Formats: sequence, C-alpha cells, structure tokens
Amino acid sequence: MWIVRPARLEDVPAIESLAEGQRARVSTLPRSADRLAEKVNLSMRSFNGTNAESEMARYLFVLEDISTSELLGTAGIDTCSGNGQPFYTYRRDELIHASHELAVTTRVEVLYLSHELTGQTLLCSFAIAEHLRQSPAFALLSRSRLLFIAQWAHLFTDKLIVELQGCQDDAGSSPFWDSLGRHFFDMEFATADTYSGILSKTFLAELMPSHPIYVTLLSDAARAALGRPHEAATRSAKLLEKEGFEWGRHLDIFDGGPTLEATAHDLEQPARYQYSASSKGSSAPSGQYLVANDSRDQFRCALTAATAADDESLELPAEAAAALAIKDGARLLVVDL
Amino acid sequence: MWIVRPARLEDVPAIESLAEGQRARVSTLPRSADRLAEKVNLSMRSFNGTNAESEMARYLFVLEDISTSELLGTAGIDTCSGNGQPFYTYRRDELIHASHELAVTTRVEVLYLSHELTGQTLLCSFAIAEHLRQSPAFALLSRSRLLFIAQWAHLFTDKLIVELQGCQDDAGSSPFWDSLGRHFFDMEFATADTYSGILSKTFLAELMPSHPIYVTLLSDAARAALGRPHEAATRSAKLLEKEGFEWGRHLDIFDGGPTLEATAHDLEQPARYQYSASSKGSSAPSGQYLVANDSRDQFRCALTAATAADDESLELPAEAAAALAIKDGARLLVVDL
Amino acid sequence: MSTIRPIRMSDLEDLYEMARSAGVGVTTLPADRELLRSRIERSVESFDRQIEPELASYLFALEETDAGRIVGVCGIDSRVGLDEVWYNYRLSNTVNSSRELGVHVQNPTLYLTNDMTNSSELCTLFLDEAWRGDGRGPLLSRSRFLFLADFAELFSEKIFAELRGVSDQEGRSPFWEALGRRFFNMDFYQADMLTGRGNKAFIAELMPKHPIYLALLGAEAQDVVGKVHENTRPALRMLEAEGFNFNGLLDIFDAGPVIEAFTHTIRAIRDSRERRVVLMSESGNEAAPPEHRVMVSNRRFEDFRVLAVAATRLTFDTLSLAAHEADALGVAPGDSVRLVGLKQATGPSDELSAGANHG
Amino acid sequence: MSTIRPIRMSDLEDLYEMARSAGVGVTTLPADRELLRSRIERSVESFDRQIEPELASYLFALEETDAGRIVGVCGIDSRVGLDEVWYNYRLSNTVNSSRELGVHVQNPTLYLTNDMTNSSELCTLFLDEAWRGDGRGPLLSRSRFLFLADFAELFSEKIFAELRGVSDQEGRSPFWEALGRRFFNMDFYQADMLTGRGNKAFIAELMPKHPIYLALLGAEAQDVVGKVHENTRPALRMLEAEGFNFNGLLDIFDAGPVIEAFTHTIRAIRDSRERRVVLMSESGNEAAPPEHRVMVSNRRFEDFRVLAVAATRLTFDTLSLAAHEADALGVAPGDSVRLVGLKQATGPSDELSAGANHG
Repeated sequence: MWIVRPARLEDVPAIESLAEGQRARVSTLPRSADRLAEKVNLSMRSFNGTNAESEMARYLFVLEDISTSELLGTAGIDTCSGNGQPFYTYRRDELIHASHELAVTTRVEVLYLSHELTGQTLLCSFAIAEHLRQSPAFALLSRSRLLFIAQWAHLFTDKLIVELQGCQDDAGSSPFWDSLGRHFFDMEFATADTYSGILSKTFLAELMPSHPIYVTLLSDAARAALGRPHEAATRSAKLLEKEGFEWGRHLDIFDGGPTLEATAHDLEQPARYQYSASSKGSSAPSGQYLVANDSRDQFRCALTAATAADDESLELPAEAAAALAIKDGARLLVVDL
Repeated sequence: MWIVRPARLEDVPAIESLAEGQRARVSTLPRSADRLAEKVNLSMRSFNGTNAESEMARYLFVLEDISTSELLGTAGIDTCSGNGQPFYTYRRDELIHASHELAVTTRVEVLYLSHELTGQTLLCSFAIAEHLRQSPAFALLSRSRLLFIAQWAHLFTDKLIVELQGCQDDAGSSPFWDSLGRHFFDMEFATADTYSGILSKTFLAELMPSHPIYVTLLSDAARAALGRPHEAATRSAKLLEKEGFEWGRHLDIFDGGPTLEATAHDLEQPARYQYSASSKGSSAPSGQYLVANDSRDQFRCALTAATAADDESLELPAEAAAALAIKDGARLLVVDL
Repeated sequence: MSTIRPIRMSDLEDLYEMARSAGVGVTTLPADRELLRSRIERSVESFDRQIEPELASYLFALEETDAGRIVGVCGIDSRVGLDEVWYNYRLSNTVNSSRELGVHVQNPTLYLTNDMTNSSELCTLFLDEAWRGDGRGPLLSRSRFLFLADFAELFSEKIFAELRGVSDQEGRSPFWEALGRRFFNMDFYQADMLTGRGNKAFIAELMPKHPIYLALLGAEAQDVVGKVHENTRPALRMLEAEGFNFNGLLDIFDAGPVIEAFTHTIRAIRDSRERRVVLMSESGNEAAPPEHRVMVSNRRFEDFRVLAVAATRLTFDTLSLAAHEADALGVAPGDSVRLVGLKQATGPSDELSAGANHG
Repeated sequence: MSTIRPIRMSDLEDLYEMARSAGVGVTTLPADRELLRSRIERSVESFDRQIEPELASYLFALEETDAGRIVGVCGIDSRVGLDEVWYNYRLSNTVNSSRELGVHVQNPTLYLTNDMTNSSELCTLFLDEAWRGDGRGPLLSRSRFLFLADFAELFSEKIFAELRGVSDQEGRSPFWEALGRRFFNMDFYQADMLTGRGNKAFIAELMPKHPIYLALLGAEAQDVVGKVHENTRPALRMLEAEGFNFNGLLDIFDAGPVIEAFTHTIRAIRDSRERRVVLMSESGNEAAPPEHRVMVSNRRFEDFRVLAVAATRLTFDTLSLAAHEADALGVAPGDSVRLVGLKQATGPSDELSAGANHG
C-alpha cells in the first residue's frame, strides 16, 4: 500500500537515488546529500511550524510503499516562490504591429522578464519512480498536496502555481536555452539549472538579459519548445488541468517550460468525513478514493477503498486506517481518484 | 418611466448635448454630429446584424424617460476593443530589485505598453444626466448591457473589460498625462483624447513611448492618479465591482485610469421568465427588478416592479410591458436591482 | 575638363540615365523621373536660398565640358530627421558578468535611435561607370568639403554618411533576413524603396522598438554588422582618409555603417588654404597624376564651382590658372579661391610645408 | 625640478596626505591607506610587467626633487570592464513625430551600456593645491600621452576619461537625486564609494535596466546631463584641447561626461617628435613660461621619466639638456627622447615648422 507522508532525514539516500533516476531534471531536488538533508530539515521544521520567521516554509512529501518501506516519489510545496528572493519567469505577451498605410497587422510575440509570480504557493519537486508513472500512485502523490493545502489553507497563498519541466533532448540540453540563455550565461543548461537551485539570485540579476525578447528571433526549435512541457511532465500537466489548473502566460527562464496556475478556493474542495472504525455498512467498498488525515506534522494520504456509512462517516479498510495513523472519529479529507 | 433601448439616428442631437454636459470626458462619444451619426449608424447595423464582415460591431444604448421622451444617458458595448486596430493600455507590473550583498529588496513598479486587451468586449461610452447620477437609472443604464450580453453571449467575447475615466482636475487636465504623455505627444490631454477617438492608431505607434516606464520617475500627482478612477466614475466602479468585475493590471495610456475585467460566464446570470399578461397573483408587487426582453434589434430594458406568478412566469405592470414592447408569453431576463 | 557645379533642371535626363544604369543597390538614386525631378528642384531652391536652410538639400553635378553632359552627382542634406524621422541602430555593448561564477560575456546590443536627427548628411554619391578614373571619383566626392568649408554655418557641426551594407548579387541582405523581414514581411528592396521615397511612418508602426541582442540574429547577420558592400569599400576608404570614423551607428535595414566626422576635423577642410588667382599664359594642360593635383573652389554659393589643377600651380600665396580654367571657375585675377590636395598623401599643406622646408 | 616617474611604494604617505586633503569629491583617490597601498602595488606590478597587460594600471607621480616628495599623481588603466562590469549611460535621441498631427518632439533617452568595456581610461588626476601653477598641471596630465605614444600596443585604440559631474557643496548631485536615489535608496557619496572600491554587483542588482526618458527626470537633473563639476572644467578644457570629444556617454550616477579620443588623434601624441640628446654646459635654469616649454620623455618603460624644458633647447634633430636634467631623465648623449609642446599653442611641431620656415 502506498502512502504520502512528510519526508524524514532517513529518506535522504533514497531521495537522492530517486532523483538520479528521473528522465527530466528536477531542479528543486539538489543533487548533494548535504543539501538534500538541509531541504528535508527545513521541510520538517515547516511541518512542525518551527521554521524561523525569516525562513519561508517549504514542505517536502514522499511516496512510500509501506509494505516494502520503499521510497517511490517526492513532491513539494514552497509557500513562497522565490523563497524570499525574486522568482524569475518570462511573461509571454503580444504586441500588435499594425501599419495603417500598408494595411498590415502583425502580432509580435514578446517575452518580458517578470517577477510577478514571486511569493506565491509553488508546487514543485515532483519525482516518481519510473514504473509508477502510469499507476494511480502518480495521482496520489501529486494530488495529496492539494488535500494538504485544502486542510491548511491559511499557510498558503490562494494562488497556486506549478512550473512544468520544459522540453529537453536526450542529452539533457534545452533548445530554448541553446537559443537564448546560453548567449548570456555562457554555460550549459544543466549547469545553470543547478546553480539556480543552490545559489542566491544575484547571478540571475547579473546574467539575465533585461530587455524584452522577440520570440521571432529565436530558433525554430526554441519557438517550438516555448511553453511545451517535457514529455515526462505531460502526465502531470493533464492531471493538473483536470484538477482545475490553467495554462498561464509565464515560462521558465531556462527551458521555456510552462507554468500552470490555479486559485485554491476555486478548486474542487475535498469532502470531509469522520473516520468510523466500526463497520456498519453491508455494501461492498464503493470505489477508490484519496483519503488524507487532518494532521500537519503527521500528515498521511492514501489511496484506498472506502464506504460512506452516512453523510458524515466513512469506513475504511483496517490497513488504510493504520496507514493513515487514525483512530475512530478522526477527521478525514476525501476526493475521488 | 425609464427604459434602455438601441440608439437611433434621431437621438444624435440629444446625445451631443448630453456628452457636453458630462463632468468627465467620454472619449468614445465623438463631439461632432457627423461622427456621432456614423457611430449610431454602425450601432444600428450591429443591432440588426447587418454590419459588414470587416466592421467590428459596436452597440450604443440610450436611456430614455418614455413619459417625457427625454434622452438621459448612453452606454455602449464594443465587441472588439480597438475595433480592428491595437487597443493600447499600460500594463502595471513590478520588478524586484534585490541586492544580496547589501541585503535590500525593492519592488520597482513598471508600466509596460500592452495590446493584451485588444479584441475583447469593451463596455464604453457611458454617460448619464447629472441629476440621475444618484438614481436607480444609473444602475439600469449600466447593467442593462450585461442583460443584453447574457442573452446574446455568442456575439461577445467571454472576457469583458471596462475602462474607467482617470483622474482629471477641473480644467480637464490629467496629472498622469502631464507627467508622462505630454512629453511625447506635445499636446494637451483633451486634444490627444479627441484624436484617439477619431484617428487611426498610427499616431499612437508614432508618438507613444515604447520603452517601459518606471513609476517612481513620475510626479507625485501622477503616481497618485495611477489606476484611480475619476470622481465621476466611482459610482460606476462600485456598481461593476458588485456585479463581479475585478480591478485589472491595465491602465489607460492617457489618463492612467483603471480597467475592470470580468469573465462573462462567471457573472451572476439573470433569471429567465415568461411574461404573463394575466394577473393571477394577489400578492403586492414583490420588488424592483431590471427586466429586459430577449430581442436584439428591439432590445428594451426597464426598471420595474414585478411579481413572479410561478417559477416560470412573471407579471409586470401594464406600463412596463408596453415599455418593453412585449406580449403575453414573451421571454424575459430578470435581475434584482 | 571635369567641373563640379550645382545641378540644374536641364540635367534631369542625364541623371535619369545614370540612375537607370545604377541598378537596385543605389537607393539614394532611384530611377524614377518624378522623384529625380523633385530632388533637382529642391537642390535648385536650396542654392537659390528659397528654402529654409535646415531643409536644404544641395546636389552637385560633375560635368564633363567636352562631352557636354554630367557624369556624376553627389549631395549634402543640410539636416536630416526634421520633417521625417531618421532612424539608426546604435551598436552598443552589454556585458553579462558574474564574478561569483567567473562568467564574463559581451553581448552586442542594438538600440533603435534617432541620434542623427538634425545632423548634415553626405546623401548621394554616384559616378557613371564609364567615367571612372583620372581622379574624377575623389574630385566628385571631396569637392563637397570645399563647399562645407566656406558655408559651415549652414550645416551641423557633425557630418555623416550612411554607407551601403552587405548584400549578395540578388540584393539579399543577411541582416535584413535575420531581423527586418521578421517584422516587415517584405523584401529589403521594397523597404528600402519605401524609405527612399520618404515614406517612414511604417517604420514607427512595424519596427521592433525594444533593444535587439545581436546574438539572437545568427552568425551570418552578425558578420555583416557595420560592414560595407564591396562596391562601397572605395567610398569608405576615401571618407576614412578624410577623417571619418565609424562610431556605432548602423543602417536599420542592412546594418551598413554610419561614419561621421566633426566638420573642422575633415582633412579637406582642415588642410584647405586660400590663395589669390593669377592668370598664366600656358594652356594649363600639363599632365599631373591625381596625387599631384589640388582641387580649387571659387568660394561662391549659388555659382559654386570646383575643378582640379596640378599642384605645381601653387606658390606661397597664389594659384596660377589658365584662362579657360578661370572662366570655368568664374574667377578673375586677384579673386580668392580655396584649395586642398585632391588626395591626402600629397595635399597642399604638405606640398607647401615641404616646399617651404626645401626652399 | 618637477619630474614625472612611476609611483613607488615609498610614496604611500605622501599619497595618503594628498587624498586626505582632496576631500569627498575625488573618489578616484579615496583617503583609505589600504586601498591606496593596493593601487600602488598594482601599478608597481604593472610597470614590472608582473600583471597581465589588460589588467595593468599605471600610476605616475609628479615628484618635486627639491622638496623630496610627490605632489601629484595621475594614471592610466590599460583596460576597464574586464574583471568587473563598467557601466555608462549612453545619451541617445528618440524622436516622436507624427506628420499627420504635425508633432515632432525630440526626447533624449538614456541607455544603460557597457560600451567602454575593454577601453583604456585616464583614471586618476590629482595635483596638490599648494603646488598648482608653473605648468605642473599640464605636465602631470599630459605626460601620460608620451607614455601612450611609445607603448600604444598596451592600450586600446580609444582612450577615455570620466569627468566628475555636477554636484553642490554638500556633494548632492541633481541627477542622482532624480534617478539613482529612487532605485538605490542611498546617498550619491555612498554609491560612489562602493563602486570606487570595486564593488559593482549591486549595480546589476539595483540599477534600472530599461531605457530612461530624460524628460521624466525633471529640469534640474536634465540641466546637468553631460556637464562637469566646476572644479573639473580646467581638466575638461585641457583634454578637449588635446582632441578629446564628448560622444554621448555619461557616468551612471552623476551624469558627468565621458570624453574620448582615438590615441593617434591626441595632439600630444600626433604632434610629438623624436630627438637625440646632446649635453649643454649651461645650467639649464633659463626662464621660460609654460607656453614655451616642451615636455620630454626618456621613452623607457620601467624607468619612465618626463620633465619640461624650454622650447629653445630644440634644433632640427637634437634636444639640449643640462647635466642634471639628463640625470633626472636617465639619458645620455645620443639617446632618443620624445617631446611635444607642453601646451598646444606653441607646440614643438609649430615651433619646428615655424623655425624651418623662417630659417
């Protein structure tokens, strides 16, 4: 049985090898055990509510198969994109160049450097074991964060954003980067991507081109990559769209990947039940649900069969109740798979 | 009794004198009888659906007191802001200037020239007789357009925008203009405003500053005027907000006035009834409503008492039914005042 | 004899024939009779002082008196950008540098400017192919500087020339293909013709206004930035020898260089000298290679004339002219003329000081 | 006797005293002993060729041999902007023009550029107040050009100097108040000190990157754009006389002008001549006003020396030096020296040709 729970320090080695196995780079999962440990520590302080006032909370969840204790995925929420520094994106816009005299009208696409998304709730650090990509565990891992946000809404901004990895070729190079960023950063995409995860944003202020970029001047491959997610991220994109996320105008400054945006209070809200330990219902389990407990530091979310005993109570298989670490009467958040 | 109906050619003189009596300029009401007549002609073709394919539909409504045949207000809908040319706004955005070394973070406001709102449905040309500003006729005139849009949604974009007049002093000059536009246009605000109503947008392409504008460099008065409606437009602003419009990031390029935006399908939809001519109900009229017929070229909207005979039928005073030019069984759109 | 004089309406057919033979590249001289007529008219009005000095455009013709026709033309516009908008790109430098990361990249950046507004332009230069050689090119091009020297108050402090940029035999400009075409959706030739006809509103309407990073334009376009067409190289060398410099301004369509000089630093002005005319009895047909000639102006405005004579005619304070030369210049003994070496190497100031040193 | 020579570490205390007396305005010479020490070190290494030529910074001291101390300093940085970012504003022109409406407005526009990257800078010039006069100013400032003339390969083709802009007695700069302060939230003095110490990352982080329309800065700031502080006017005039021009580049903080020249066009380089040394028996203490002096360099690199002598010491191919002058220059009879008039009016080339003409 799979569950999603807060990451712990002992997960670090497993996270490290998971990140290495990803087809696309996950830039917010540092490739160094020390930095990963720092990240997990901050996450634990965030779940406990003991992060320092100057420290923006960053939550890291992991997907575990509790039958094998195997760590199979990670997913994160940053409460404040940019984490106290500017959050850089390109904002895709159009200018209309119209000549009255020549009777022509052209729509000219322009990328503006933007910090508009700074300080929003950012879903990030999504990684999952390759063999689970097509399984329901994918949805469990991704959507469990929304259940957490629904329960702890006051910890987050109402606006939620997700940056999806942009197109890269097999060698890990990005056509958008090769056409644009490389001229200004004078380094490989992977190097810049790594720096962005670990350095202060001074190097972005120093190296980013500050003038608007005309899209028509980019290479064909770069234009094609604009706002298109990496093949490995299309499943995420579909899931998020189904959830109510919309494609925004903002693009990743390195790979041109898309940003999806949602307003938390406009998303479908989970149903709320009390856990009923005593089986009253005679009916067979009525389907598969994502069920989460209402704890902050002991948050658990599982994919399980469940039966509504009445409007307020939910029966769960004993295994699921154990996995969620709940007792009779515990409050639950529930959504359809 | 007040009604709102499509403008007719014979309204032109009355519209002209109404426009002249406005406290704030209504830039989309040309101050020339010929041009007004052109505008009304296009409006009539728009209501009839006989406008040429190349001609963007522009609807002009008038408010009439049918007891005195007096014309008391105008309100318009452009189906395609910019009317085939770019629709210029400033988009207000922020960049974050952060120095890691000096440990300072400044939010720097920037105005970007934008054509983003081009081609959207634009509520415009709002003018009302001074003595009706505080009366319910104000809401009737303004909101009748939304009933028309609800009935004829396929004629409009889902996004609705309104530009509110920005701050001007009594002499008609605008602090925003004086601090910014004047340097580039070398003319009075009123002159530029007039040109923008009657000329092609070539002069905007030629004279508008094309680089982003740092707000901090504008005069105090201009900064104060940024996104603030003219005193005469505050009532409109409140009404639109109540209706579900939200303050957007776009500003008028001349006076810095604000833009309100809404998504048509997110607004509260009017209730739909059939008109019941025979009075069945014994109850007193149940309140004041905005009631519109479902006609395009014979559109009428009135403010009237009404009684719901049942879930589907509405009884109206005979005078109102006459004013709306409806017969028994006619379909009606209704919203609370 | 080759004489420089203001163009006349009667030169129209000669000019039109030259324009027809010039071909596509020379957009300052389009083969359009009406346009040429109006340019001559404007020049005639300018020399007649019937036009505001800032709007004046002076065209000079090279007349071959034996052939009885003009074979070349050159011009000066007193001011550009006053009744239209004059666009250039400014080639600037942006450095992306991070000490922390050890990165230091220079990114040339193009800014759209109107920096030449209100400056004087060397606006046209064309010499009939068949008449090249024997110093006619230098005479035609440089005679203008003698006009500038005496009537500097009509021109700006800074003079510039826009030189034709690189394009291939089909008139395809790599810079245009990389930048202009993406915004104008027309051929370089069309855009150039439109502006040549004074039609510039479309530039304000369609031109990208934000700065352009050169790196985004590709290698072929980058390579031609600030370079001249190979046919224009002699003109560039000539102007450089006169003291003109490339200072970062470019043509917005083909990225050809704008070269500029302060009037007082132009060699043919700085080194020019005044002399009094004396008549000589010889025919004045002695052979002197262009390097050993001086060009002489009569210092008149409406009847401006220049011709070239052997440098040996000079003394410390006089210039000897044959009768037909004095006639062609319209000068009499005792009149003041202005002169300077036709080419730099043996200009009259050198001649003079050398003469003084050795004498 | 006033002698120009490379600065030495033993000059540190003299230099520090000068910096202390200089006050706030001269940020190229901050009264910070450690900073001054490191600048001297860098210069010593530069003259010893122990530093890459592009990173070299040469400081020259004016030594008063009688007083046994240095009373002035000047410098050349071989290249700027290579191990840091060098910012300037480029003052450009934007024309807003509509023929339809009869509108034509010129809007000066500032572009943030790094255009001086990789160029050589006249970086420091300071002469002790008490020692002004008797031609020391021109000698100190212009002696650098004799160094440039012989070692041009170490420098860029173009040389520039950033001149101090306008500020009031409290050090308040109208341009800074209108622009910089709104983005930096500190005093001009602080920002200037930070950059003087080589700390420039904060500019990339806080400086507005989009172009600035000058019209938005108000009249007081517009008035000082490209203007120099009144104390800097003599330096400006001197450099203009040498052929330096303002070409649109400005200091980003106080909008003081950057003036620039191509090395080969600088008067003191262009007009400088070589002569052979002969010794004379006279004391060499004849009175000659600065206008009638030439400055003479020994053409050495590590032991570079310049001093000024009366122009009457010149002949067609020699320069006569008294024994103590030859000692001070470190030259012997027959050695080659380079010389040029200390001031323009009676420079040696004029002297020479005048001499030749009259002789």
